[in-house]
Amino acid sequence: MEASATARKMTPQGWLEPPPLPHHYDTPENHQAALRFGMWLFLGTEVLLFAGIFTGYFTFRSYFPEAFDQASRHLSLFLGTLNTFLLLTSSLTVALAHYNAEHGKNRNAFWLLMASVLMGGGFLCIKAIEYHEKFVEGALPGKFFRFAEITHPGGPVFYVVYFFATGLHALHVVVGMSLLIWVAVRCWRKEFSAAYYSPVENAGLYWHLVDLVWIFLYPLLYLV
Amino acid sequence: MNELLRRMLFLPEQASTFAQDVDHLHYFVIIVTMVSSAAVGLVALGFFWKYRRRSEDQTTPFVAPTAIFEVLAVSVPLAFFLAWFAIGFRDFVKLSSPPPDAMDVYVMGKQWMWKFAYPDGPSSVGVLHVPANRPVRLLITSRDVIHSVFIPAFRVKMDAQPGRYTETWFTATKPGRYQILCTEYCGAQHSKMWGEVVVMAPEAFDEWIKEQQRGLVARADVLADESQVSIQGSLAQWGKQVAVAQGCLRCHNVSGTESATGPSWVDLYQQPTRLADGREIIADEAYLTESMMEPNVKIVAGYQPLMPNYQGKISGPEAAALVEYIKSLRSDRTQQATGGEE
Amino acid sequence: MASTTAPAAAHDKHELGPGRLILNWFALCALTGTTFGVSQIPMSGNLHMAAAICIAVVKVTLVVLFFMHLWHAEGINRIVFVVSFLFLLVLMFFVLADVATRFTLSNSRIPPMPQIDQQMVPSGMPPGMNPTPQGGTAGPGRTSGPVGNE
Amino acid sequence: MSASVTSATAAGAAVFPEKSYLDDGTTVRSWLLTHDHKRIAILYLVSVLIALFLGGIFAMVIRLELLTPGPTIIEALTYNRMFTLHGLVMIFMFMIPAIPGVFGNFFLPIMLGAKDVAFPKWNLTSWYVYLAGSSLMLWGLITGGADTGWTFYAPYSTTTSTNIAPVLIGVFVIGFSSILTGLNFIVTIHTLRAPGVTWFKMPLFVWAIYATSIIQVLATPVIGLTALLVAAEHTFGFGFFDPARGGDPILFQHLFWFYSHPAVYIMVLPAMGVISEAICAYARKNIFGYKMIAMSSLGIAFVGFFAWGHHLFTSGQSAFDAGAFGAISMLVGVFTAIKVFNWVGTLYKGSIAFTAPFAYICGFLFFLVFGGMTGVALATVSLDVHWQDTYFVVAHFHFIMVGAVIMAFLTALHYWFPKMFGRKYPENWALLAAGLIVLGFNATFIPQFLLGNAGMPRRYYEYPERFTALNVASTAGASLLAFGFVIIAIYLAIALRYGEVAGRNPWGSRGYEWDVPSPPPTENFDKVPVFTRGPHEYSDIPEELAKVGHGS
Repeated sequence: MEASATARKMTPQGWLEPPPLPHHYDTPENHQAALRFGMWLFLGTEVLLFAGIFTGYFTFRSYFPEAFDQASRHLSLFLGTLNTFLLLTSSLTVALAHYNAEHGKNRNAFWLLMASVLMGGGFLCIKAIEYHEKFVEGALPGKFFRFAEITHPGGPVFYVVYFFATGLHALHVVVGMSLLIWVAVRCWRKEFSAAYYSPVENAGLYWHLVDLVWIFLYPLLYLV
Repeated sequence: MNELLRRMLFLPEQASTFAQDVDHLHYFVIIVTMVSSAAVGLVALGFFWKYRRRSEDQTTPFVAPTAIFEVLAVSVPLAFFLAWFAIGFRDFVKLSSPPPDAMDVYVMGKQWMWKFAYPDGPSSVGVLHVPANRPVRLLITSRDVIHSVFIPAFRVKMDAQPGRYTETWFTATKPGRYQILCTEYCGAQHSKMWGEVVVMAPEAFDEWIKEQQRGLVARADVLADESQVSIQGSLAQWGKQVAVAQGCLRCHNVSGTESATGPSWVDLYQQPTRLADGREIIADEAYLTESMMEPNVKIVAGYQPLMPNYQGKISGPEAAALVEYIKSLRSDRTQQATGGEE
Repeated sequence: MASTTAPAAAHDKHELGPGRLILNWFALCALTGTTFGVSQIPMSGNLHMAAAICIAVVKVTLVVLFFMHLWHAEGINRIVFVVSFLFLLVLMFFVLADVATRFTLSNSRIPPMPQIDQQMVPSGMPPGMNPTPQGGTAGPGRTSGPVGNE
Repeated sequence: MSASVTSATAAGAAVFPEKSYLDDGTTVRSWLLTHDHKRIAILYLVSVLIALFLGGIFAMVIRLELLTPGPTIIEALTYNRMFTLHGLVMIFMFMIPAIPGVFGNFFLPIMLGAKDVAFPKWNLTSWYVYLAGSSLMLWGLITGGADTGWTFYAPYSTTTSTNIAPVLIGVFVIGFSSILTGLNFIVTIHTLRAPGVTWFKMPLFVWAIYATSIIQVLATPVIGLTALLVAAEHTFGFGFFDPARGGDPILFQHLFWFYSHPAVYIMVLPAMGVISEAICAYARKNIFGYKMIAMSSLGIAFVGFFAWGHHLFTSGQSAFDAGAFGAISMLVGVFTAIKVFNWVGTLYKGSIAFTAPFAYICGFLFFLVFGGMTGVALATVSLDVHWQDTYFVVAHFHFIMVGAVIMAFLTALHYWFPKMFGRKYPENWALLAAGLIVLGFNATFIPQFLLGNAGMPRRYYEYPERFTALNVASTAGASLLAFGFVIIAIYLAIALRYGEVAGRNPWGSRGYEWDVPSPPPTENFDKVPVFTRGPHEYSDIPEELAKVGHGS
């Protein structure tokens, strides 16, 4: 994001020098703190982005408890749980990548990040299988709803919430994966060290947020 | 005093019990508002005159607020605001809790007209007749988008939400004619969606509604006869038209799925049906007819007692036609029978 | 704002080694198993909801504190996160309080009662007050009932 | 003009700085790819002025249409599109970015003693995102002809035959820009304060922007999501808000106002910050109750989040919610009252120079008190039943948004014009325009309060005959208002090129931003500045006056 890596020298310890400090910061710590704080603020906005969906979920659940119950039983508990484990594990590898990058072990960090990206991809594949099932069954939102097994009123609304929540979440998974790939490439170039690891940290924070959202979505959609 | 202020503020006349209360609070609030904004303006101007810059190197002392000033700056406005809120909220709670003996009128907004209906009597477009000095509760809904019933002279307003009912009430005090406006933007003719409340003396109203009921019955008979003559094709086809016209298909579907508010009509005829109280009956003509006239006596298990009573709203021949239509709905024939339906 | 410690000293305070992170992961997996298990126990819907939310909150706390290093982060970051959750709760609280306490016919469960929809007979309409339905009974492209009959 | 004497004594010594941010590259490219917060501010200034111009044209069309009870110059559908255009352009393209985007960007770093905002690239990105969102929105409004009003109430918005999806996506995109700006400012304030600028030595404008940014960051995502939901529902027939498919239209109103009520404070808090700065400079007086003003900004930002339901009193919302929201709304009034008392207190024992910005400040005080108190009146639940969705509400929020925010915008434009461009505007013309605007504003909107009382609903294309006189008065006032704006546009354009050279500090202000040359150099400061005095301290003015105007 800052100066290109080619202009920077390799230190004896085996990682690149940190990019030059932007002119308006006095110390690198101040810069890092600013980047981290900015990321946390952004995560705050993400929490509120999902707030509307969750509010809608609880509102409609209170209107149509039977339909939500029925529809929730039609989701694949196995795939949902599997996806939960995938995301939790990818969160672990991202956290470990952060640790390794901070200690200058760029190669380890690279492989850990790639593992996370793979798990993210796995998550999306499983999601795609679930979506496919819904499309075949006609368990679709709004006017496309033609799923006969939901006998109580409110079925179409459940699927609006379901598709919007998981769709928005999947979009975040895609963005998160792109961020992870981007920092993984920079790990491959050995850019990170104790003096400079903000990109890994911030991409990791974003990925953890994706995990957080799923931690709530999983029980609300699949279990309750 | 009341009259003077009302005219100064361009308020419409006060034609409900609620209007007086609202206007008195209104005067209180608006007078304080005008006085305080004038005071702030005048003090600022006064300071401007008194402390205008007299020389270019004039100095100013450091002035900071005292604790008393700070406390007053917070507490005085707060006291006023909370007092207004308390009075206003009391009135609002009154407005949102209709008295139990209030007469109900159903109001429906649709683009771009108002319809009014009395539970056991006539209905009308655009004009709402109400008795003076009796509480009237409006049960308001909309057929398409959000509208809002606004009767300025009563100081009453409530949105008409599609798919649900809202309520408000009033007791009109003066016989007369008052305008109804739509205040929730609803499309091209929003500004022409007007109606009228006609407040009548109580006796006159009783007389009116009796007359209307007589007229309604007569008219219904005429309509039924006419439709019987003009109907082309089978009784079942007529029944389908009645079902559409009466809005039956809002809740009962004819596509064979079970997602509706009421039981599906497909394959219903002669079907063994379990009721909410555990009995099992056969859905024959008698049951179907009874369900139209007294729908909440025998509720099918798994459904809410939501269906309104059609006693007096559909004629005998119409009910028979409906039954014929339901009979015709068999799953092997659903496609032809429901034709244009979803 | 800026700390005066050197970079090397700065990262010493992150004592979250791989061991702890993996431990945290085990805890999260165990909690996922728990919430799954609890959901299979037959009990009332509300209890299920309460249990699921409690476990989810614990899991989120673990992720935030350890994976996201909030345990060691600057205080302001904690405030940001807590405040954003607080506002989420504010939104939910007022909306759900409204749903729970509003006039019962104002909720989605209630279908439109059809009887006032039809047989509207104009009566006693004064001249000039007739709001003729211009442009038909329904708006463009609109269906009005759950099954779209009109 | 007493103030011009100040500058006259100084003018002899004032020289235009040889090197400033304006000369640091003159190509289009150097402007469009700049990371300098001051240049980004100018980019914002140009774009919001275009938005103000467009919004003003739409407003005039609306007022002309309402000159007679029946159809006057346009058709009903065109009229409905006009007020939608007016609302969306004014709110999302002008009001929300106006003061933070222009004056926040320009002065916030200087006021903190910083060389730039925390993330300069994101700052530029936010302008491009704003541009993209605005273009999408305008394109959608003009080609798709959205006719829903800026509130997008479902199910009208989800079923309208006009093409509304690009407009909603435009709103979503502009929201991103707003979030980026807010986020940038918060981080800047936390991490880039120069030595000596402690929290309670920050200029009050910075406090106001800080409070604004918090709202931007926390509320904007909700409208983004809501806009997407409505767009999806309109396009694909989902049923989140449309009751015909089981949705809840009141839920839409909750989600919409969860953003759009605090959004009012996104617009008005920076305006209050501007007034806090300028009133000290023109009264040459320390601010009365610094902490009260600073804290009440945060108070408004916080409490503003708990008040959205007062837009739903007649929607079928429960009485419980109505009570809670009504009571909390009163607190906003209290915080505003605190500010007003402190501003008036600032004038006490001051040395007041009557300049055009000061005329705007007087207008601002009156409009804010009247607009604010009518806001309190509207939050008084039972009164709102009569006023909801009538012209009373229209007049109320125009008192706040035009009365307060545009007065503050004009105050800021005139107060900081010498600093931003190094030249002075013609004071006499400015006073004439200020007089016209304040007068025209009153003539436009006071009749609208009365119209609301009389029961005229908003968004009316035609109206009953009895409302004619007041509507004519309102339209007449609007023309006066428009005329005032034309005068300002002309003299500021001329002053940009031919105005008298201003010098470092033509007003004798003690704000930190006046310590740098006018216009400031690219880096703002040669070395990290150290501030020893507060930004609103005036008691030692005579010595300072010696320095006034002595250019770079």
